[in-house]
Amino acid sequence: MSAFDKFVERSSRKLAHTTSRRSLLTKLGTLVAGVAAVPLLPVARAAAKEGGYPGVGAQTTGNPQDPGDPTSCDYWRYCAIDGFLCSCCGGSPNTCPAGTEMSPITWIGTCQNPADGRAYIISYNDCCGAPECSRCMCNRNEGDRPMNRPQASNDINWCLGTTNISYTCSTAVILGVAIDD
Amino acid sequence: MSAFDKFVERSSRKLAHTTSRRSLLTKLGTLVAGVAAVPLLPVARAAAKEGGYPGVGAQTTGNPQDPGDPTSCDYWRYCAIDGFLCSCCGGSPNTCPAGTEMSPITWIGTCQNPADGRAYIISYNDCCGAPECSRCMCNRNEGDRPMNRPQASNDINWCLGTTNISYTCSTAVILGVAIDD
Amino acid sequence: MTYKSISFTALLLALNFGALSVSGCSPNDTDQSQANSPKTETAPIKIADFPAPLGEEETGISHTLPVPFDKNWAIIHDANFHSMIDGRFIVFDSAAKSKSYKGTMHGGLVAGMDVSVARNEIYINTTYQSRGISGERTDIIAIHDLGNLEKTGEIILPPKRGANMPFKNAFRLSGDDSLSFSYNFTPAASISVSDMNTKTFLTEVPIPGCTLAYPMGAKGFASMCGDGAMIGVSLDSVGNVVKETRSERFNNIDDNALFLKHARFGDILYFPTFKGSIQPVDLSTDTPKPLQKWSLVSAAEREANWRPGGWQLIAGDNKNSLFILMHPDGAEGTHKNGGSELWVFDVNTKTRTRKIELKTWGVSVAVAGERLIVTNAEMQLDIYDLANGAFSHTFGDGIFTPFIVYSGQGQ
Amino acid sequence: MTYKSISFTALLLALNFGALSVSGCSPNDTDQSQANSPKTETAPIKIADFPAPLGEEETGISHTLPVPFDKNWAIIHDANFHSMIDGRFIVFDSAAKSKSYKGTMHGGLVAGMDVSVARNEIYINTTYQSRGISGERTDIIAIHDLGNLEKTGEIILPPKRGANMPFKNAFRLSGDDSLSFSYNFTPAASISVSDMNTKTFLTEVPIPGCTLAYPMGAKGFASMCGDGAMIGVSLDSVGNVVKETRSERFNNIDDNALFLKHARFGDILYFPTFKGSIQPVDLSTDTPKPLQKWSLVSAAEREANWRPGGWQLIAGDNKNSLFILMHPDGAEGTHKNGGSELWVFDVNTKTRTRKIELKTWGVSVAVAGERLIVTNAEMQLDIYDLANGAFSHTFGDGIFTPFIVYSGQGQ
Repeated sequence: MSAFDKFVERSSRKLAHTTSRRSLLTKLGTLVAGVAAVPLLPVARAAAKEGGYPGVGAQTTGNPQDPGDPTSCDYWRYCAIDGFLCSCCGGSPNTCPAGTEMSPITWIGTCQNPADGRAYIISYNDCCGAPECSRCMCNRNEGDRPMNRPQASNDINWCLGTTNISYTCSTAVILGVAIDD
Repeated sequence: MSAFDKFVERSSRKLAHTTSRRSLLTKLGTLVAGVAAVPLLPVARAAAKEGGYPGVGAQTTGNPQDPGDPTSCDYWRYCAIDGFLCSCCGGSPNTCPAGTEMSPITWIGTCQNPADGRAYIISYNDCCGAPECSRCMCNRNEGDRPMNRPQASNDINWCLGTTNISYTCSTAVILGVAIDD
Repeated sequence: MTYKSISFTALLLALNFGALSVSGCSPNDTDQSQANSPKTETAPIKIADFPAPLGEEETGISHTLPVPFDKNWAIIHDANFHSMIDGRFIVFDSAAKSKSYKGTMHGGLVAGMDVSVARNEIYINTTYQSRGISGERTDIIAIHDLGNLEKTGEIILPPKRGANMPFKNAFRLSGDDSLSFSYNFTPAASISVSDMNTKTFLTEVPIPGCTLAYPMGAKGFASMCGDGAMIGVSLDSVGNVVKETRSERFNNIDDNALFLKHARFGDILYFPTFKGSIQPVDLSTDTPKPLQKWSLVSAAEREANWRPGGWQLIAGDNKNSLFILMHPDGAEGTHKNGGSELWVFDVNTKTRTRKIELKTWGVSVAVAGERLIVTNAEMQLDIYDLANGAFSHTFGDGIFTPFIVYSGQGQ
Repeated sequence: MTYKSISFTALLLALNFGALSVSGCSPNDTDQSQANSPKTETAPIKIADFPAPLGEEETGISHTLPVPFDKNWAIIHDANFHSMIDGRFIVFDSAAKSKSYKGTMHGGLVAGMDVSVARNEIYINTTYQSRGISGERTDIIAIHDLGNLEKTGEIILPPKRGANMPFKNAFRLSGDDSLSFSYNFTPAASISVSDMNTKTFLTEVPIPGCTLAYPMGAKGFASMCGDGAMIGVSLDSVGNVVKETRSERFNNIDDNALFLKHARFGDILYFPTFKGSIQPVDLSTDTPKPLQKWSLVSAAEREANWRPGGWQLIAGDNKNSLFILMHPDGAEGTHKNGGSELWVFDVNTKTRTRKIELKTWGVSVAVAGERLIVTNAEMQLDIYDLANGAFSHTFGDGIFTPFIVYSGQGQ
């Protein structure tokens, strides 16, 4: 993986982002591009609008400041996700199912939290190593860009740097507030 | 494949069948048990009753003595088939698609031809080596028996003795008339 | 939703290309340069009810599962018949309407599966080819940890596994958990025996003319034969055959075949027949012994051709009740059709104790703890209450052909 | 249908267990013993119109395909996204309503594909793991014979293939068919170059900050970069870089990005942009040269936010017409949504010549001979007449996520 290491080294030196909470991002060490190589399609979002995926039970976070159903494609954190929702797959919005490993590199979106009105930086880390979950396919492309801007492209499977390249599902982890409040 | 060879040798010595047209069967050398390891389900037959599989064009044999649509699960030869119809997959009722090899051993059914009223011995040879065709899933179980009667069981994938064990689709080859007329 | 694109665009403007980092690879991160483009946008803060923002969240966390599994947990075998090389075993909680999906393991090509609760291990007996559908074939028993579902090793077997529809008895642990039995069909029939403590393949036991392996005693198995008998094979701890027996012929395959599926209570296996009887077989000795057959149907029901049908059409609880899918208007060839009703019998009294009208036509049935799990004709799972037969909910999405649901203990 | 079961049962009675034979393995078949049970049933002959029965049919016959493929033939890439390791390439005749499915080849994990008509070969650039979703990874170019679709060999590449949605330009043959270009992303970006005459991997060409390979000249390629430029890489016959060039920056990725998909006429590639322009790029020299951008939409259409969208959203015929999927009410994030209409432009006059209202919402489009092939939102293929845009028929069943349809020549 020497090319990978070189890339990381080079990238790290150039690391930059919009928020002044830079230490947050660099601490978590996850900047970011692309998520699961899974479909597009307006179809994929339709289910959420009809009240969730069939055969998947609704969830809540229990936190009024984190509103909505993490098994719904319309959940606020998923504004730029592309893949199977880990919340439907034995994980949660920010954790991976048993038997999978979270990708250390991935891509980010900036999503507005309807409860507190803040824009948050969301890291769409893939969970890798188990079979495709195939549940709760969700694709939203706000801010998605083609692969020549990989850090903003959800066309990429980011199970890179994991022990197993196989994609299972996608999380949506809060990295911090996008713009200082 | 010594076990296979031994089996064949033993089986050949014991070969027997109902029809007096034994030479036909032994010439073709296909007796017979089981077909593709593919689903059961009443569902699988429903499509045929509703006028064929969606997105699959109808066919005819052109022979009034061989009536019906070979892309329909209700086609007379398919009375004990279980699998994807090769007629929908680049083959025909009795030939395999390009890139596949017909299994030398398989299983048989006895189907009534509605045009001439005769009962025919049909050999459900699998075509092997290409991806699953996945079109025109058809399962009919008349005469099917559990796997302890393998030669009458369609629960078995008969891509045995082929260079590739992967199942693609199933044919329905006329071996002869079941009972002398 | 314009705000999203605005703020994201601002972010993009600020990101120079290649701005990627990796956990733990940036020891000097405090020295990194600032963004090339200064921040120019401000996100609209609409609601003041939450003075503090949500906190940053940790990455890299994966769940583990509590072992032993809860009694209501089950393991779905999605053989994925339109992509058979990509089968899956899904662990799920049949009692939960939410967060019920717990995780998954790869199934390869139409696998068998069993669980050792004592060793906290799940075994998946399957076949891979080096190029997916072609190339070198390898038959294995994959070993997975029960607590995190990760694959921890594998036993390589002779590449002879039977390629057929999924059957529970194509792969079973022995009664004492020490051996495993894997069914081969080339078309010569045999059983590959492995030592599950040392994780080594031991030997291949020929079972000419017979099929599958039904654990018998501590280390033996029975097998269902084409002549209507069952054989009994007793093994020692290294897989040597120490005794081989043969029952009388009791299975009328032509006229009223036993399904190869059964419900088991203690050492007695209850096999349904195509036309609606139950054939118990006693495996408490080293010789399979058929017991008195009894009928599932009354004279009137027989007249209406109520028959058992489906794939895994029968299941048993731990209270001597068996559950079997039944359909009316049965005939030659309907034995895999499934059923509109689930009939419940007490195997001791041989009487029907309940009929459950299914919400959706069923093709397979399983029991897990306090739940009945019915694979319906749409290939989703309907969950019923075991105690009263009431429909609870449907588990679905992301499962394709779940023909068999195992209990969390692999039964 | 009782007759079926009766005659079949008779057959079963007559078959003793193990009665199997194999072609060519029974030289002494005339000596074989008769059935154990005598035949006792007679099939009811109902109709006397056909005095002779249907003849026996030969087994063992497999089709071959006429090469070169007919102009209306196309190759579907079904990436099979719910079972990504089991992707497929399906050859089909877009002009035929019946017998249109010709055959299939395995696609592995989200493959690339190209065709050499001169060598009668199909190349599939893909990834396998030895245990399906785990184990040893091998990246290859599989070689298939055009006439029978059989795999005849493979080239093993460094295991660096980009894991991403399928892109035509992730794998391409060079202009003269002699080399192939396979896109790597680890996340370092490079192109693996192979000699397609000798079937050997040659070298890896780094393309830092760029993506995909657009064939340029006889042996070169261009690549689309993150800074808004394209690079041009010229190679010799053994894969050495003989010249590397860089265009001006013309791609405004933040505000109006070029899709990575294009229609090609001669040496000019026409890339649509998110907001509805066409950016032509001339690859006739060794330096990619952006030409004058032009708009797909009128002022009124721009007001209604008509925008291009979909996956393979653009295709070209051989008469300077490009076909592009368009949707109204476009906004940030709608660029993969597909479209309700297919707009047709003459690239020479830069004017719209036709609008085709699609029967079903489309997400990808292809041209094969005299047909337009639209992957619709239900993931089936709607076939339209290229000449007049009239809907012809739908091709479906057994295809799951056919995001890209290639021409029979791999374009």
